[in-house]
Amino acid sequence: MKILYFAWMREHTGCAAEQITLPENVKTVSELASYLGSLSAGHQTALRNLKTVRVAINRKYASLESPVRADDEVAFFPPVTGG
Amino acid sequence: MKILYFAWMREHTGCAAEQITLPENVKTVSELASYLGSLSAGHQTALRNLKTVRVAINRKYASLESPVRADDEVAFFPPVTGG
Amino acid sequence: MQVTVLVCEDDFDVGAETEALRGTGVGAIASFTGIVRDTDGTGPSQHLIALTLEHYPQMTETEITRIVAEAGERWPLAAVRVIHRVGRLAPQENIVFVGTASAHRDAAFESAAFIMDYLKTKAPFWKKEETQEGAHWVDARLSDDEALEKWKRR
Amino acid sequence: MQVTVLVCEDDFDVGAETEALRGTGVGAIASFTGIVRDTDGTGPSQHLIALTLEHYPQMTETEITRIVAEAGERWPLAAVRVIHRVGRLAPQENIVFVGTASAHRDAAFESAAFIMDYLKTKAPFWKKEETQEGAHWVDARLSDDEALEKWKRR
Repeated sequence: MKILYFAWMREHTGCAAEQITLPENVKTVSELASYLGSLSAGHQTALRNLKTVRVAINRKYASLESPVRADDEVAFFPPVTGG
Repeated sequence: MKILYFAWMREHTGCAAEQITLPENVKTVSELASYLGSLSAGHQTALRNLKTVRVAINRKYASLESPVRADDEVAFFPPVTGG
Repeated sequence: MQVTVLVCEDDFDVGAETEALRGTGVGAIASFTGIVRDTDGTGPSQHLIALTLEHYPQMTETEITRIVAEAGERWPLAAVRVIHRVGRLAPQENIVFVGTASAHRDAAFESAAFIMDYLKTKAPFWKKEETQEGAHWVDARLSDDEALEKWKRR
Repeated sequence: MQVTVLVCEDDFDVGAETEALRGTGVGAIASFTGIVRDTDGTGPSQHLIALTLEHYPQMTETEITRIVAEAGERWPLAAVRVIHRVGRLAPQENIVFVGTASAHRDAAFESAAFIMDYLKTKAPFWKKEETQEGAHWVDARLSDDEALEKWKRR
């Protein structure tokens, strides 16, 4: 599974993209975020407040309850500030 | 007094501008319109429906009740359609 | 607030007009360009040959300047440019440009729409349309008068 | 509806973009240009050195195209052009262009404002500001989220 981080979340995790093997017990975005948060102190900081985190699965907005699959591209990012 | 007509009112009166001597009993725009309507059949047609006529005194919007003076420039025109 | 109001026969350059609205603190420029359409709106068969815009010299500039000043009281604007053409115009030609510059987008968008709504109903211009069936003066639209209501409620 | 969506580092030409929106039946073009301001908005002393725009490639185009398609369902639009720059931008540089073309001004104005409001809150771009006191990521503004409410009520 491909994971992407943007803006200050990318700076905390120290990587823009990482390839992970999805653990069997991880079925939703929420569970995925918990798992990723356990990878490093930086990951934990990036994902500590899920209320302010936006998620996209395969480049479409998703929610914490959305199901994830091994071949998904899942992106975590802060609220957007373009325009 | 200088009187101006625009658009289809100008076509009815046959003139864009005319110089008139303000009759003594004419004190308001409404009375002025009645007087001008008596000048020719074309004037009468132009001024027959004052509800759809707009008036400006010295290039500022005025109403039928506005007072008129001998040195005013009074313009009559249909609702505007610019832009 | 820097204000430019022009009523003229010449065409204008939207790029140059927009460029002229830039300045310190300006983060948002909204612009509107009005263009002569090919039909007079009564149906696709009423092909428009040309539009002639008549105006009341002196009063047009005065009235537009007054409208722009009112916009400047309602929104924090850095610059406004309004250009309105007069004379005979063919389909696809520009008629009017309204550009507003502000720190933020709401002020720019709303003031440009406000100026256009007032210009349509207050500035002394009149359109005469030439179609294949003859020439006629354009009737004022009730919807243009109604457009002013939304600004009065504020 | 002709749609052009571009996300790129290069600057754009407002005049050429507006010109490209012309076409048969188009009587109204509304445009918005977003520009890097000199301050970060927290005060006059916070002089901005540069802004860096990061984005999520592929998703930005997809999301903007989706927003434009929704605008096309709400208003009768002939053409829409959206350009959003990414990378490092200095004060006074262009950030974003939104242009809409329609027969009438209401559709053009409202759809351009609609697209900007959604772009601000949905398109995956992030701004990092460099001031003399260092660099920081721009916080999302609650007022941008609130701006969406007016479109939901319709």
